[in-house]
Parts: sequence; structure tokens; C-alpha cells
Amino acid sequence: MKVFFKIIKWREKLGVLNVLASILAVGIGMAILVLSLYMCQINISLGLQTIYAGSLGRYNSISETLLRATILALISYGLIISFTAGVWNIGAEGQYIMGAIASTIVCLTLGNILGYFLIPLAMIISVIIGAAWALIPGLLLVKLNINEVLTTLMMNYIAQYILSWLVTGPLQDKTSMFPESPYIPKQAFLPRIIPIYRLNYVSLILLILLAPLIHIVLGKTWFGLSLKILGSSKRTARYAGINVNRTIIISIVISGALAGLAGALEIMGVQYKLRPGIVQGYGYTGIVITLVGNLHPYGALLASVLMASLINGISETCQLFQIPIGLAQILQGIFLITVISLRFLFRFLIEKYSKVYGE
Amino acid sequence: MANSDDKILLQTINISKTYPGGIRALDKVSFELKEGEIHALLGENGAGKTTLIKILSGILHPDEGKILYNGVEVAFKNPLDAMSLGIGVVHQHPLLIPNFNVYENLKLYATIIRQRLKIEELTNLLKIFKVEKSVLDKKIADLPSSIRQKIEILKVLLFKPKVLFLDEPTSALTPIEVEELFNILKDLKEEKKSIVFVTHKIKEALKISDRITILRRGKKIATLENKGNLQEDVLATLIVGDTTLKAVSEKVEGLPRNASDEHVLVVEDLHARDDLGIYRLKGFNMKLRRGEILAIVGVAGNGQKELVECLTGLRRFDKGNIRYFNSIYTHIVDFCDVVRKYKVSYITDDRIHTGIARDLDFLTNIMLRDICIEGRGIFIDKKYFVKRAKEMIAKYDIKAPHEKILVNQLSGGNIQKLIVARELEVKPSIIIAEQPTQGLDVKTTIFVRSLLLSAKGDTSILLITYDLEEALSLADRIIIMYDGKNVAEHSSKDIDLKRLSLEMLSGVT
Amino acid sequence: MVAKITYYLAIMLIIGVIIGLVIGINIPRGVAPTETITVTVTTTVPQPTVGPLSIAVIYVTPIEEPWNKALHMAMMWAQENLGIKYTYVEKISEADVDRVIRSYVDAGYRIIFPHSWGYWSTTIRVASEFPNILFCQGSGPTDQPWPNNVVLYDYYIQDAAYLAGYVAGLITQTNKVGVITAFPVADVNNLVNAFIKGAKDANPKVTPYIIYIESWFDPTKAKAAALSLIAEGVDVIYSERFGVEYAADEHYKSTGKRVYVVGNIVNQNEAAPDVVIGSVVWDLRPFVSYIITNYMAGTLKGGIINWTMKEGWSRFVWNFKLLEKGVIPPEVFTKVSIIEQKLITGEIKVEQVWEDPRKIWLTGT
Amino acid sequence: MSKMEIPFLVYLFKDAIWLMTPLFFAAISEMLVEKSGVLNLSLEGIMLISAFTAFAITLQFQNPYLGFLIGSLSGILINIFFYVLFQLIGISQTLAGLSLTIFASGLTFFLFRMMIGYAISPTPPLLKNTIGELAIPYLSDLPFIGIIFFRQNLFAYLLIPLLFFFYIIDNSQIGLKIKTIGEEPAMADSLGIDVYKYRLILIIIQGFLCGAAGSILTTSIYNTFLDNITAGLGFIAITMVILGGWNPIKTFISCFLFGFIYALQFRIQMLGFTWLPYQFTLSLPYVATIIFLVLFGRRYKPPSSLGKTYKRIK
Repeated sequence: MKVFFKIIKWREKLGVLNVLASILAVGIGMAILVLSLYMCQINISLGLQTIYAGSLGRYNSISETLLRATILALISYGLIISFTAGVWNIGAEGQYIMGAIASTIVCLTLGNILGYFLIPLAMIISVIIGAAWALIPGLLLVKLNINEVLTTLMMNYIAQYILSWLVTGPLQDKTSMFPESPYIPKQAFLPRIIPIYRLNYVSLILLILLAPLIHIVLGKTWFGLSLKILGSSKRTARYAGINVNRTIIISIVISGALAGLAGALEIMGVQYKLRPGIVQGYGYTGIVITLVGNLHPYGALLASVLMASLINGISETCQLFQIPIGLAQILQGIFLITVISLRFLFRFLIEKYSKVYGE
Repeated sequence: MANSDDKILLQTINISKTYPGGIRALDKVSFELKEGEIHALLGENGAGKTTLIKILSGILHPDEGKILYNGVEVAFKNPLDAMSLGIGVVHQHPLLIPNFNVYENLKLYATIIRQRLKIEELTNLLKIFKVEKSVLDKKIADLPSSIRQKIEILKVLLFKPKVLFLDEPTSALTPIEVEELFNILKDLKEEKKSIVFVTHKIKEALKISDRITILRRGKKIATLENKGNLQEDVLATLIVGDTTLKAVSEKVEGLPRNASDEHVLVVEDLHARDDLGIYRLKGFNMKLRRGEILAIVGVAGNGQKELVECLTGLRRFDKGNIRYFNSIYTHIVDFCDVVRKYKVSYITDDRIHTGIARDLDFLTNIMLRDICIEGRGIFIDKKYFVKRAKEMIAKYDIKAPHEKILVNQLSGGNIQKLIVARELEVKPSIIIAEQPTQGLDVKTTIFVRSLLLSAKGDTSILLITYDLEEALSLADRIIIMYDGKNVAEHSSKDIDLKRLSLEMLSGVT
Repeated sequence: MVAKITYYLAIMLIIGVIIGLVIGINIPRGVAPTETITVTVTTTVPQPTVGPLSIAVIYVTPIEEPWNKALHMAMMWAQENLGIKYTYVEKISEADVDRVIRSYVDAGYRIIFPHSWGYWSTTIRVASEFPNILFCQGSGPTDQPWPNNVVLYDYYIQDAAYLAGYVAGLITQTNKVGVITAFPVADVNNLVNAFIKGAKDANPKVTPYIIYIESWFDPTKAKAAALSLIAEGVDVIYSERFGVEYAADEHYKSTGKRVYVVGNIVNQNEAAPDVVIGSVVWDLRPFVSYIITNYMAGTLKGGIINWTMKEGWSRFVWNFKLLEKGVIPPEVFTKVSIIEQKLITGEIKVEQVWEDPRKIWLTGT
Repeated sequence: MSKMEIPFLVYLFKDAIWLMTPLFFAAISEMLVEKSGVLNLSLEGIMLISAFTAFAITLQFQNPYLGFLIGSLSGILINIFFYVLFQLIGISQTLAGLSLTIFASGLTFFLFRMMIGYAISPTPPLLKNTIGELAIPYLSDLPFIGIIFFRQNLFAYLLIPLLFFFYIIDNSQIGLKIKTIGEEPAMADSLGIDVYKYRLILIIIQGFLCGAAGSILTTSIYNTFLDNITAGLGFIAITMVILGGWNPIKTFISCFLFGFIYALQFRIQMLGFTWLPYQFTLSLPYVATIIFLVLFGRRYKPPSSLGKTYKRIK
């Protein structure tokens, strides 16, 4: 413990400790993973090897993991923006669903007319619909001061019911047994890097390009600065002359837009059709990633790859060794609880034990 | 009339209280309250009146000293202890829950002091206070502040306290309502209740009280018997004190005193309401000349807060206009725009919650004002700000080890230095400084004042302060603000302190 | 307000356009995904088992769902009696099945059962990639070009459903027969139609009631739906989806009145022995054993399995407890047994009717 | 149709009451906790875990009442963990609640599978002994009313006492103190109302009631445990509280309406109204809540300090 306090005195930076918290949380999660492998009577090294093989050990695994990571990361990038501004957008799930619905509708209705413009148009529309879905709770927050946590949560369910209605009603593939839409036309499939693996250029480029973009926006622009100040204190933001309402709206709209884009990628790059199975709790996993990634885009990038690896790797372990599926979700919960606990703990310790300057 | 041989009901002996941050709010105050008297507690803002009330009602705990009740020493752990002894407090800011209706609030109070709410007495009191019964179902948030104030008083009276504290009860009442309140208080006195009446209005104190205790800067100055022979100006001098006179001579000399006649900030006939819809500004006028320090002095709650909020775009005003340089605003939608055009700086008095972003680092906090000035661009020139931060740490003697330190690791004085430094570093043409030295230690106070003085010249400073001494030591001109209006203006060269204090405390010109 | 919303929408539009244009257009378009490229895959996963034939089954929902349970039970039986190694994984979404199949292939599994309709397109694609591996696709469109290494099977158990309907027609007192089912899609319609036809054949006065719970597995919904049927006076319910048993059982326990339930896919007689009259059982054991023995012998051919009662594919399993107690009159049993024999010998044939049962049976009521 | 109308309505009401039972247990407890300013989004997780616990215990000891009790107690345990997370560690209530829910939904399925394993029974592992319908003698023979009100689940009989209890609490002095905590925790604290103590007690009560709601699902309604057995019921309960405007009676009514809509959707189909997609009726509570919030934002104002953790300043 003493060493720890020395570290605080040595470096009065919360940032470092937050990163430490994330690393520790991942470590604790890993320890629990190993423990559960042990409890399931699986050779631990074999189990870990399988997790590796299932996540990053083969071409296909890499492709699948990165594909999942792109969607998670995109949602998370958006959440970084709104969480930084102190807007608790729990509704990424709904915005993602709406984005997926929008891109499906565009692809199915305009598929044969547009040719090369289909992909960009579908993306634009899903970005707009995702943003619009986020705009509703944003306006409610700004105009009527209604808690955004509650409204975004409810909007998730509404989106889910809309999806469910569309795939059993207007959009349903009449030849299918299942509630699902027909396949979107071939020209709407996102171009793949290696044709047999589903990883596509668009997702990968977005995964890699958006992280520095978000980083620049948050760290190097005046807009990012105003987001941070708003997240720290609304009164300070008002005092500094920031248009608080506009900034809140913009932040939640951006996060909705990115979640909507993630929905489009899921349709055009992964599923190629709309089905209830697109709802996989990505909105909530996105929250986990955002916080484990310490509200930092590079952190989110790493965390999303890590989370996608874990989901895929654990799934592989589960399927080969007959462990009940659900382990990945348990780990998500543990990550989230530990990372935020540790962050608050560190913060508390800093405020309690570190020196106050000037007294 | 109370006699000197009346029984002493409540007494404090050498009570002291120091707030965190080092402000000594009470310094060995001994105070006594007799049975069946109305005792006025007079003093400026920050004289320690409210602190004394809070200690006597169990909200705060004294650092040293004793409280005697009926001659027995008591220690209040929480307000309940005080209430159970029959001490009722009418607070300056009504302690009513805005989202509850009136009845619920009364019920809550009854619950807390473990008494039953008697409906007949409630109806009776409502009649005396001339409040309609239908008010009971209305939410506090929906009521005008005068009725709120009445409810707060009624709430306490309903349970027949033996000792009644009234902390500035008249601030939200009209003169007629004040008369009614005084009649009620006199009736209570007949019932042998003891009443402490806290005010900064000399006239009210003279009118209602049997005895008057004057506090100044945490110290008891005097306790006077009010037998109708006390003079207002005598009291005013006692309240303000002689030390302020000394401050005038201490003023830093040799700096440009005569400003040009160009007006940089003009306020004309400003009318504005507070959050509750009460007019707080009732036709305020002011002209700030280039290169001068203009102090607006007055007792808190006379519209200063609203004035600053109007000037900085945080509040809309109903009538009148504000002119920055050549632009006339009938309402300021975007203060940022004003800041960018005319380089206006603003030093807030709420430095912890408003002045800084507490969770962020030093570097981010010094960029705060630049959001408006440079924020229309996209990118931040970080290197420039790092350089500026380092310069500021050196120049303003801010005790921060490096620019990446979290602001909440700095002490209050350091934070204030940071704010002042930040607002000065943008080379503003106008600074609106709201109580810039409130709560600071002597050394920092002098430092901040000297910073403001040295900025004068290129910069015009509008100083809003409740501290007459500060105004006298800094300002070129002083405007006295009373009840939302400017009642008088003085050049700092010819100060008649007695008149000044009288104007400040009772609005007489 | 409107102006502001337009303003925000405009901002969004711009953001969207920029992102879309930058990303969408400037990207070199790769080859559209094709279905027939074969690659060799290096295996890094150690083989979990050596020796017996390994079969992997992929389920889309938990194995508690009867559709899954039928295969699960057959596989467990095969594991004990035929000496195979059986592994399964549940709750695999359609998007993930590609990865899951590949990892099973890598781990050395020779026979893979993607046991859901939603998997069919992936199965076609992956099966073409791995011609040496046998895929048994549980339900899928029959008009698709299935590769040779795919066996397509589905719960074409309409003859047993017909039999169940016949029973229902015979024992109903109120002449109201209900069906709780999932979605109005072909395979389900097939069963519902057969059931109602059976009931009508036995008793022309029967009025059918059909409720779609719009979910493949949701016992509460099924239960609530069943309660509404019971309230309407329906006294035999075909529980095409699981959950009706609870409602009927509860109703019996509280009022003493029996509302008979017919289980579906798996033997659900034990779920509520007092009210379940019997179950339409999809017995996959002969099928699994057929696949395994033929695969071992090298004689298995891909194609669509279209078996009937004769092959043991489907059965109507009586709840003998009710028969013993005499709740079901013996003459019903004998009558039904005769029909059953005729079905097995092929004297009576139950047609597969894919149309929406509401259009066939509910018009005119 | 005309002949069937009366039983149709009777059973509709009966089913509505049956369906609202667990929902109301969860909603009413959330209402009181929210009144004290705590936003507990872990309802879903608590219900899942207690549903599983109740199931496991009942399966083990063949006693549904024991299962119910232990299941409810496990709800308390989880909720105290939630309290520790937000009050002692200082995590935001929203995140603490959500992470518990994510955690619980993984954990319960994992444990369920570990416990049941390769079950080859054709039906899900059913509980033999359950808490079933309880017909009240004589009263249950009354026409119509007997069926609606006196042939109900044991827990349905508890609805009215529960509502009554919470109504009294809500209008009592304690309720007033709780509301004060939810509105102005700092003021409440300065008046000598122990914010921490009150919130902890409420959290414990809520844990029990929410645990009960989860236990009802397994021991009385489904008779088994399934993956994601709650299916969003916890979040619907939160919605019901908002729709009910933090008022026990209105919450009761909105829970009843939800049960009614849920029971109605099948009957609508049965009567041939197939044009109305069931998704519309099911999303109605959410849509209605948002519309109500927009239209009557003032009346549907949550407690001022909802979701904000109070820390006493020393």
C-alpha cells in the first residue's frame, strides 16, 4: 500500500491510474476466466490455446474477431463522445437497430437502381436514422430535462419491437421459415478483403481511421475541449460561454450516428439480411468497452478487439469443451464492475491522500 | 419592554467558528437573549450573523465556546436537538422542498420535530398571514417567493417555539407585509416568546427590536438598548467600522487614476427577474469608462447576482439594454460572441463549482476563456498553451508542480489565482470581477488586488463586491446598489463613509 | 422547434454524407462474396478427441427448446448406443455460425448438424468449401442447389399431427379445438393443417382456433395464449409450441376440469401427466442411426429426407396414464389405432399443405 | 360471440391479474427506492438471479416455499451488492445497475447449464412442487368475481395488501421522509434524517420484493428456469414506475394495463384482428411513457436527486 501512495506522489496523474485500472480489470477478468476453466475441469493451457485459436489464431478467426471488433468499436467511439460530455446514452442498442433497419430498407428498395452509390447512400441513411433516434432523448433532455438514461433505455425496446414487427411483417421474406428479410442485393455487400472471409474494407478502415479521428476531436479541438468541460460541470461550461444545450445534442447525435453506422455495417458486412438475431447486446457491450477503454478511442480500439476476441475465443472453447455459453457475458459484467470500481477507488485515494498544493 | 433583570434564556459564551478554507466567521462572540424580548442582530454580509444562527440552531458546530440554555450548557448535535428545546428558525433561504406542496412541507416539519399538525391552528395562522387556504395544495416551486417566505415563517410559528430566530425574513416581503409580520412578532413578544431578528436593514432593526447587537467581521461590536434614541448614522458607522477608512489611504498610488471619457460598458434601465419571477433589477443604470475600476457596492441580495448574470448572458432581462462598446444588446443570446468581439473577461465568485472544471487538469482550465475567443477555429495550439501555462505558473506565483496537475489538487487560493490569471491573460478590455477576494487569506487577497490594479489602464474593470473596504481600496468610482437600483455614485476621492454606509444599508440618498 | 430539428437533421445529413462518401466511394471494390472457393485451412486447435466419429450440433436457442431437444435426445442416444462422440453448442446466432462451423471442421468433426433454418445459406456456402465433411441441415428451402454433402431434413411429421388431430376430434366435448403455434410459415403450417384436417375428419363439427405467439420459444406467451383459449371454451389444444401444458395443468388443478393438450416434437407427456393426452413425437433416432451407419459404410448420399411414420420418423405417443385411468375412452384408442395402421401402411396419405391455415380453415366462420 | 362475451372478459381480467403479479412486485419496490433517489437498473439482474436461486433450491429440496424464500433473500444479497457499488465505491447508479444485469444474465445461464448439464428429459427440468392457483372456498364459487379474484395464484392475493401497504407508506410520515431524501438529500440529512440508513433499508426491502418477483416466475409461473426467463420484465417494471408517475395506485393501474394488454393480444388474434401487429401492443407501455413524459413533463417529474448518489460533506 505504501508503494502505491508513493506512486501517487510520484505522479499526480489520474490518467495513468485509470489506464492501470483498465489493465487490472482485464487481469482480474482473465484470472476469473482461468478459474472458471479450472472449475469446468479443462486443461488450462489447452483452454487458453483454444481461446487464442478461436480469436486470433487462424485467418478466419482474425477476420471474424476484427469484424465483431469494428462494430463494437464504432458503437464505443460514439459513446466516448457522449460520455465525455456527461450524457449517459444507454440507447446505443436502439440506435444500432435503427441504423440496421434503415440500411436494409435502403438496400432492398433501391438496390437495383443505384449501383455503386448504394453502399454510401445506405450508410448515410442509417447514420441519419441512428442520429435521429438519438436526437429524441437528446431533445427531451435539453427541452424538458428528462433523464436521458430512462428515455434511451425505453427507446431501445421500442426499436426492438419495430425490428420485430418489420421482420414479421412488411420486410419479411415470404419464402422463409424465419422472421427475416430477404437478402440485400449483392452490390450492397461490403467489399471483402479476402473473398471467403467476411472482414471487409469498410469496417476495417472505419475501425482504424476513426480512432485517431476521435482522438483528435477530443484532444486537439475546441469542440472536444468543450465536451470535456461540459462533462466535468455544466455550470463551468455555461460560465465558459459554451452553448450547453447544443453541445449535449451534438454529442448524443454523434453517438447515435456512429451506432447507426455500426448497424449498417452489421447488415451490409455481416448478416446481409435483417433478422432479430442482429440484436446481440452490442449497445451494452459498447458501454463496457467504452469504460474499460477509459473513454479514450485507442483504449476503446484495444478493448473492442479484446472483447471481440474473448467473445469469439470463449465461444470456441465453449463449443469444443462443452462449457455452458454465457461465460463471455459474465466476464463482461466483471470487467465493467471492476474497471469502474478501481477507477473510483483510485480517484478516492488520490483525493484523500495526495498533496494539496498551496496550503 | 424587556427589563435588564429579565431572565436570560439563551446565551453564548465566546463562540468561535472557522470555516474550512480559513475564513474566521465568528470570533469569540458572546451573545445573550432574554425571555420575551425582540433582539435584532445587525451587520454587513459576512459579519457572521447567519453563522451564529446556524450554530444556535444546531446546523453548525462551534469550534470553541459554550451555549447555555436556561443556564444549562447544551451541545446541539443536529437541528433536532435545538428544535426539541423549542428553538424555531426561519431561514434566509426557505428550507422548503420545492417539489412538495405546502401541506407536505408542513407535515414534514411536523414529522421531524415529532409533533402533530393541528389543522385549526394552521387555518388560524393562514388567516393571520392572509394566505389563502388553497395554497396548501400548491407546490412550493409554483409559489411566488413572498408566499414562500410567509410559509417558512408560518411553518415555524405553527409549532409555538419558545425561541424564534428570523434570518432576514423581510427580504422577499413587501412593506405592507413587513408591517404585518412586525405585528405578529409583537404579539408573540406579549406571549413571552424570545425573538432574534437578523437583518442588515437598520430601519427595521430600530423599529422592531428591544435590543440590538452589532456584529462586524465575526466580532461582536456592541449591544445597545433600543429605547427610541438610537441614531441611524451611529449604527451605520458601527456596522461598517473605522478600518475601512484606513483602507482608503492604503490604496496603491501612482497608477493611472483618470480614465478617458469613452464608455466601454453601459447599462441602461435594466429590469430583470430572478428564478422565481421576482424583479431583482428595477431600472439599474451604470456606465463603465475605459481604463477605470468601477465598484458596485451593496448588501447581498440587492440584485448584484442578477446584474452579473444579465451582463454575461446567463439571464434574460425584460427591459432596458446593455451596451458593450458600440453594440447595443436588448438581450444577450450568445455571451461567447461578446467575449470574442470585445475580449470580455469574467471572474466568478463561485470559483469551485463554476470557475473551474474540477476533474480536468491545469492546462485545460487555462484554456477555458479561450473557447470563446479562439474557439471558432477548430484546433487547439497545445504547445502555445503549455508555454502559456508555464509562464502563468511563474508569473502569478501559482503553486502547481506542472501544468498537467488536476485542478482539484490545488488549494482555494491557488484556484483563485488560476482564475484571475486566466482571465487576465486573454488581455481583456473589460473584466467583470465578482467578489474576487472572497474567502482568501490576507496574502492572496493583496496579491489578487494588486493584479487587478496593475491590469487597470488598458482594461476597464467592473468590480462587484459586498465588501466596502475592497471597493474603497480598488475603485476609482463607486456605485451604491440598493433594491435593484443604483442609489448613489461616488468618486473615490471624496468619500463620506457615514453617508456611504447609510446609503448601502437603507438606500437613503 | 421545427426549425431547430431541421437544423439538427441538416447537421446529421452533413455528417452522414461526409462519412458515407469518404468511406463508401473511395474504396476499391473487392470481389463480391462467392460461394465456391475452397481453401486449405491450417489447424491450430488440438483435436479434443481421437477415436470415435465426432458429430457436432449447432443450436440457435438453448437445448430446452423442443426442436433442439428432439435432436439432442437422439444424439445422446447415439452417443450411448452407436459409439460416437457428440458435442453441441447452443445460442449461436446466425451471424456466428460460419465461424462455429469452421472451428468444428478444424477440430476434426466429420459430421456437422447446423440445426436451424437460419443457418441454411451458410451451410450451402461452407459445405461447398468442405466437400469431405457431411452437413446435416435442419430445415431449409427445398428449391436451393444443395451440395452433395448436405442432407436436408425437417420436421415433416404431418401424419402424426393428423393422428393427433383425429384424437382431438374424437374427444372434444365443446367441438372447439385450439392450436398454439409460432409463425404462419410453411413448415409450421404443414403441421397445423394436418392437425386440423385430422380433427375435421374425425368430427366435422369441430371449430379450430389458432393463435400465433410469434416466437419460437416463449413458454409464458404460450401459457398466456393457452389460457385465453381455455377461457374461450376450447378443450383440446395442440401445443405446437411449448408452454400450453402449464396452463392446462393449472386449470385442471384449480377447477378439476381437463383441457387436453397434445405435445409436439418431443414427448411432453411427463410435463403435465394429468392433461397431456399424448405427443406428436419427432423421433430422430432412426434418422441419426441411418446417417451414422451409412456414413461409416460410405453409402450416404446428400439430399432431402422426406420420411413418414413408416420409417419411425414420426409417432403419436399416447399418455398411457390417462388411458389406464380410463379418462380416454378405450374406443377412441382403438379407432385411432386403426387409423395409425392405415397411415403406416400408406392406405391414408397426409398431404403436405404449406398454405396459411387461417385461409383454409377459418374462412366462413 | 355474444354468448361468449362475459366469460371472455372474465378470463381476460383473470389473466391480466395473473400476468401483472411479478411485474407489480418489482415495480412497487422500484417506486419506493426511486422516491428515495436511487435509480436501480439492476432489477432485471436481481430477478434473474433470484429466479435461478428459487429454482435451484426448489429442485433440491422439493419445497417451493423454501425456494421462494431463499430466492427472495438472494435478491436482497444482490441489491446490497448494488448498494455497496454505488454508495461505498461510488460508481454511478446507472452503470452499477447495468453491469449487474449483464453479469447476472451470463451467470444464471452458466450456472443453470452447470447444474442441469446434459439433461435428456424431453421437457425442461420441471419443478414438481410449485405454488399454484389457490381457490378460496365459497368466494371462488361466486359468478364472474369468483373467477377473476378468488381463483388466483397465491401471490396475486398479495397484490392488494402490497398496494395497500405501499400506499400507506407513501402517505405516512416515513414516506414523507423518504420523499424528502429523494428530493433534497442534503437538506434531509441536515434535518437529522439518516439518508444512508433509509436508502439501505429501502434497498433491502426492494431486494426482497424484486427477488420475490423473480422467484414467482420460477416457482409459480413457469415451474422451470429458462435462459433469460425475465425477458425484460425488470425494465418494464421501471417503465411502469415512470408511467405511474411515482404513485403507488397509478403504478398499480399501469401494471394492470400492461397485464391486460398482454392478455389481450392473443384474444385479438382469436377474434380475427390480425391486422394489428402484436409488437405495437407490446411496445405501447414504452411509447406511452415517452409520450406522457413529453406531454406532462411536470407531473411526471422524477424525484430531483434520482440517480445521484448522496455523499455527506464533512
